[in-house]
Amino acid sequence: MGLDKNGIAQRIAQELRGGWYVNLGIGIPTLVANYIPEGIEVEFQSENGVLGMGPFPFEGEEDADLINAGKQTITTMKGASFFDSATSFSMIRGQHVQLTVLGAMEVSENGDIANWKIPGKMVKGMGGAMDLVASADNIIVAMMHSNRAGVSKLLKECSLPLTGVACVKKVVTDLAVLEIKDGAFHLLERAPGVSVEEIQSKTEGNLMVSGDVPEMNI
Amino acid sequence: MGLDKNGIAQRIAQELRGGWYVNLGIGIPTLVANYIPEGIEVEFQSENGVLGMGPFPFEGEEDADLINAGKQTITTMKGASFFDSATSFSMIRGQHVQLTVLGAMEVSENGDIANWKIPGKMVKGMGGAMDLVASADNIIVAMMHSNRAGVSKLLKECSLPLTGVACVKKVVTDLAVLEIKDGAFHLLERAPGVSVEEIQSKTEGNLMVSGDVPEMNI
Amino acid sequence: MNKVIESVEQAVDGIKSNMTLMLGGFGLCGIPENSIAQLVKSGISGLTCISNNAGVDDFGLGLLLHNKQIKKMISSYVGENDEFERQMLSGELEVDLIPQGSLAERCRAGGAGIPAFYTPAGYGTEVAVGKEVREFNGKPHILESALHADFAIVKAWKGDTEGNLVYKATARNFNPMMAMAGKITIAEVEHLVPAGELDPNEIHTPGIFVQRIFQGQHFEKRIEQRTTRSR
Amino acid sequence: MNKVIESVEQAVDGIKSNMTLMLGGFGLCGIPENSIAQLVKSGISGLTCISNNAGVDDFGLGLLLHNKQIKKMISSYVGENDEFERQMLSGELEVDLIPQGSLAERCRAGGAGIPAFYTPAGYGTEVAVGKEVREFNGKPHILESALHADFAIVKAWKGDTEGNLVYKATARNFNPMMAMAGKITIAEVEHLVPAGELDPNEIHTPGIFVQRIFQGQHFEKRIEQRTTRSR
Repeated sequence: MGLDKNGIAQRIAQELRGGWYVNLGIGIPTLVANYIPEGIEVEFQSENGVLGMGPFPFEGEEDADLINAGKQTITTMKGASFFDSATSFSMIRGQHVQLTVLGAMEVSENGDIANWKIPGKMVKGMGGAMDLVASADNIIVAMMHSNRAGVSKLLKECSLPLTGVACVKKVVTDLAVLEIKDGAFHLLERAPGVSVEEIQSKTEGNLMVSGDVPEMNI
Repeated sequence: MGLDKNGIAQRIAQELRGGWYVNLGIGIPTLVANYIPEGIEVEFQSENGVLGMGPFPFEGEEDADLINAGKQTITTMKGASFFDSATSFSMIRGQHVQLTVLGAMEVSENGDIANWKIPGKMVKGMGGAMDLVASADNIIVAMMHSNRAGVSKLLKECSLPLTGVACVKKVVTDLAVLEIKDGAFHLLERAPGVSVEEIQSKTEGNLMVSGDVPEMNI
Repeated sequence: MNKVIESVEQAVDGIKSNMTLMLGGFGLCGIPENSIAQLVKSGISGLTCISNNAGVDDFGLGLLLHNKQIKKMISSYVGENDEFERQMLSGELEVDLIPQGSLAERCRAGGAGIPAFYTPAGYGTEVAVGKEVREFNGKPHILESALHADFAIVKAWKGDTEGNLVYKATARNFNPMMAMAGKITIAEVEHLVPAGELDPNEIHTPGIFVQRIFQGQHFEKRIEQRTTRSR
Repeated sequence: MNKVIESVEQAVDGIKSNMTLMLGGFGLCGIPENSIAQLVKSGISGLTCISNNAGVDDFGLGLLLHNKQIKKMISSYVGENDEFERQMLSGELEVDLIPQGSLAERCRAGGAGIPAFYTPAGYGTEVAVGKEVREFNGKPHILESALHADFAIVKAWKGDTEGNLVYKATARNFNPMMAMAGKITIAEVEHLVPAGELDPNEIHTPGIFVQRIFQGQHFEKRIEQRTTRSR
């Protein structure tokens, strides 16, 4: 069972706090914007040079000069600003962005992340991911617990080329919410109907379970 | 005899070439702007954040928000731009400014310059001078050949704390135009009515004189 | 100082085979379309291109790739281009992938006379191989060096005869830093206006960084991912 | 995100003795007059102030100096202030003089997460004492580190409720870099406007760098050197 992609995004949205500037990666992270809790005001940064991203434009109102980091046409909210790429990464590297959410192919129990390259296959490039993971204080990885072949993506050590070292603090998967600290995945919450045993069996890395693990409130 | 300050400025202005961006220091260098040769278009940069400086404003039109690096009220020319201090010194450090003219207390035969500090007396600070001299390819020093006590300011070695090392290429004084290379002052021109002997006697550093030294055309 | 040139032919004059170019843009947004088209016509080759992306198969830098005019790409993300993939996997094309923030900062550093700086990005990854590592405040950083180009080619929304530039929305991206880092910087603009028409307060790239400016023609401004919502 | 605070008292709330402050401005141009006046009233002391200049005897940071609230100044030029001279020569005031370009870049670096960079400025001078020297392209450079502040206080011409700032003319100077480098950044503005009123394309300091913004009162905007020409 477990959550679908929208469920993962919805759970991550619960982590948002009012007043935060947030950078959402491509894929599941993008969906987080659809589930901002009521009463919470956050602002979205896109590393190609915009703060205060709004929803997609109405058909016919697309502007080729206004896109997000996924190259999608977007709009802006009141109070938005545009800036160059150096300033954009000054925001990121300088820790002015309070939360970064991104996808991953693998995460290790010490917080390493691999999400940009599969040797022998196409290498698309890291884009801004290495800057984001090396800089952010608060990184949440959004991903499925296992890959399509059923192999755990929460590992003792990443097998793929790394994007960053010891940087991921939290992982939200279709099965669980996990905190990474002291070299282990600490199980914080289970997806509705998912057992600790199932999570344990699908986590290759060191999993710490203490006491009763609550279900996500979702 | 020799030139007065305006004469020095006038001679330096002959060094200007069309299309150059120029940074003028405080004192004699500022006067250079009054003698731009006809048909030559240059643009003045001030390190506090303006390109395309114009003359002083008409009385009553001063703007407290528009000053030069000497804190004087100024105006701008058509095509001017404003920018922050980091960008301003990007222009300077990145060698986008073609000519820097500044004053000095001492210059040595290898191109060292001292112009910011007299130990035991007031230290006002180097302002942008260290960035300017360390970065510019083309630095002209404008100064009197001797100080008020009659002591040469063109020395074997500077005695005052340095502003920059081996950076001055040309010096224009009340007596002469000199090029600095290969560890010596090469006499290029004499001020009208000033003899090579007088220049020699007032130059402590190594002075090279080759052939007939022409008078300045001023 | 009038920097205006009359044609795109004059704009790319002096760009020769085996030179290093910087080209502004993020995806297809804010790319110098006119100049790229002219480079394709010119037939020069062996180019090293510094650009965040490599265009798509039939637009932007993809056109130069298709023509095999590019020897090496220095980029952060090149995932939108099949021909790129083919040339890279076959070894025809050299590729240097750089974290996007480091790429932006290295261009700025090149223009700003900063030869090198430390950044945390890429520490512990293959990007750090062969680079100096140093700890600051208990956190490891790697030393990255400035990037320079023989020519930088940027695209702006408005520009004046003095080379002052104003960009529009996210079409700004890498253009301002690259404009700083070219030995010669070429700007193609949608609207070329007389000096004095742009507010000095609102200029993004001061003219000192620009050597040539021209009025671009027929900007296609292609959209890569047309995403919309219903009314 | 509304960053508006109602008073200058709230603006400087939390600034305590012995903290490090950055204060924007060049000479008396673009200085945060309201906040400085409030700091004088507050009576806190032992401040380390990072500011290009130190005001004049009876205005700007000179007021804090006069009150002996400043322990240390980090500046590039301090030549307009007699009280400064007296305190420095008597040893009451610590002074760290930094080349102006390095000061600007070190503030930017602090805000941009760049812990250190190389610059040619100051090589071979007393500024280089104790600093690493390294050659790049045959030219010696020194390593300079990032500057940070507990509070950065900047002054802008216009600002919106989200903290977006626009500066006027040369009153921009150090304000944008310092806004980036404060743990908490306070902006006082001449014109506070609703979000959406500033063109997103023309914003100099994006609101992400600003934590508090307020409408300043009674800006004196004193002119240091009133130079004019006759009609």
